[in-house]
Amino acid sequence: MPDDQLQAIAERRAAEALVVDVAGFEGPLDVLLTLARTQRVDLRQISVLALAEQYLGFVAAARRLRIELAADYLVMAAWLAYLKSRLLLPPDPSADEPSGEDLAAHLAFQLERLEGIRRVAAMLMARDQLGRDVFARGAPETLSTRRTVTHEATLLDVMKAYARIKTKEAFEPFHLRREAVYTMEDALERMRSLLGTAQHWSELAAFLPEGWDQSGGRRRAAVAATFAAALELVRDGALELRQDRRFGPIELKDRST
Amino acid sequence: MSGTLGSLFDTPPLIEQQRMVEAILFASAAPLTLREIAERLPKGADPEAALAALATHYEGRGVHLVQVGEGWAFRTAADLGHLMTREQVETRRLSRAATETLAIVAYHQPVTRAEIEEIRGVSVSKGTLDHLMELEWIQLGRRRQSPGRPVTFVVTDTFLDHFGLASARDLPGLSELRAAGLLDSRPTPGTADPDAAEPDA
Amino acid sequence: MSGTLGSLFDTPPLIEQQRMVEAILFASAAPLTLREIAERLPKGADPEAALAALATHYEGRGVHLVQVGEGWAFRTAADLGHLMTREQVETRRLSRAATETLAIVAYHQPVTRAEIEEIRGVSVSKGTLDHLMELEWIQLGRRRQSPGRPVTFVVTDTFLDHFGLASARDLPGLSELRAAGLLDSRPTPGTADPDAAEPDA
Repeated sequence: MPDDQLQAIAERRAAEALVVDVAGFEGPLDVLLTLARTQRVDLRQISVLALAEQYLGFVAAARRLRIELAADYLVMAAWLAYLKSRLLLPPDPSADEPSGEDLAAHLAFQLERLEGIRRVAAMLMARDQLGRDVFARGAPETLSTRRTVTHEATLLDVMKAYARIKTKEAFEPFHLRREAVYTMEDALERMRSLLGTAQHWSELAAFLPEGWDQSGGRRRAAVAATFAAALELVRDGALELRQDRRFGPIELKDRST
Repeated sequence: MSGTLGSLFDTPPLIEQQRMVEAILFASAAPLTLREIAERLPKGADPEAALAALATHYEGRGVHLVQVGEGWAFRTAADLGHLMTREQVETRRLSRAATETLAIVAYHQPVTRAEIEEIRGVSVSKGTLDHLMELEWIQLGRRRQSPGRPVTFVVTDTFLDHFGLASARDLPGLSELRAAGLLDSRPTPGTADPDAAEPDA
Repeated sequence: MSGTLGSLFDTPPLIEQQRMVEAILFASAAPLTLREIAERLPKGADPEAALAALATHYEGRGVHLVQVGEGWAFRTAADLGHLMTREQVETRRLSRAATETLAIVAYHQPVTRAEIEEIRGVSVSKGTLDHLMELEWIQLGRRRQSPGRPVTFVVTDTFLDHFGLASARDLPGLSELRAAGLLDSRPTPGTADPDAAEPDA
């Protein structure tokens, strides 16, 4: 086969490969760079017009093959179509826009820059690498650290500590001293359980809990709570209360009997 | 005995300092900075002179004294790598995206993510940057003093160590890239690039 | 690249074999026997001669080639072992429990452990007392002539010396503490944490 025919076949195959391999590309710039290489010229001398046409052809072919193209491929296609029109139409001097040549030059710069990075990336990867070509000491001797800890305290620390202990009570959080309080809830519970025993009139004082029936604050608290509980039970209809005279003993009786 | 004890005596002669630096560096797998070396030498020692003498002594040997960023380390000679098949660490080949991203960070540093994307023409997946950070080849640099104060990425001393580079200035092909103007930041015509900044700092 | 490639060529000269053994032993994580070294060298190499030459080369250096059991390895010179140790002195604040215990001993000495606990309102661990004894700030005093004959604690001369006191009686009294504003102050936040330690002072 003649050379030109062979080349035509090769080019067609390359174009097909481009479309089929679309997923293998790292974005539209990568496709453009690959296409630009087929022009076999310095990237600075590249025909951006021809490149734009090739890319638009690539996108059209990909869509014909129903290959899902990412949006950025289509954005690039739209931009290149615009660039193509700017390059073909005479510049509009009134428009405050970059010229088609400026845009084309920038695209060429981007392609050249990407190719440059790829070239140096390959050079970098070809270097002797640690752990592959070059090796560090296999048996490093660990640097041992001998740590001496000294403790420090000042006289002020000691004095403050002592002051702290001696004044601890003053700073204790305020607690209600609950031990001298007999609550109505406690009394109510106690009275309910004792209701059955009050078949006859009995003195309220007899129902005070053990340990609360002596004199003083504890007794006062217990009497108040028990009386309040008794009133509660009267309201419920469970109990009757009576007091013969002012300050006389309060008596109670189970109402169910 | 301690390192500080040495200060009670005269500073040892250079040949002795050389022995000390040799032992200190031999014992460590990771590079040690001049400062780290100096801290362990007796007072008055001249680690720089000792390092220079040591580097000469190891020239042409099976083990070399190499500079890695701020640090110094002994490394086997590259031409003998084939003998160390048993020590070779199996490393997963870096993906194309990761290789290019690494190169962009190395040659354009400090560089923002937006700039990496602009150069590659494709968005950078977070996984790629994470992977390079896990390898400790790149790290966060200073924030760019531009709107949004984007973070920048720079290469690390571990990167230099891995690729046998004394400094980022020794990157292969760096001068060619610079001469071709490919490290310049050129905003797209008609746009004001907010991240445009000095390509090299 | 592979080790077998070497066998295709002539056996390298002894100086090259020496380089190879140097690199192999440097990179190896464990000492290598003569046989293991030979396996990695090109065919026809003389590892024994290379080892001997290498041992001579490293004589008097900061690193020596030594025989470890059946194997060979590089080791830093024994006389430089002190360079491999880093001395670090850390000063930490005395814990709150220890400071309070020390204060009680100072103000109430001789004092038993039970008395310390009663004054502090919390139990005193043996560790705290041991620690203060290690610091040589407190020591055992006479046994108390009471049931069980409990030991007492007193402060030491080291304590007085350290705190610049002529005697424990020189410690300011409660009224003086109050005058100094110490009794009015709540515990400062910094001292509230019993184990609060300043890493470096």
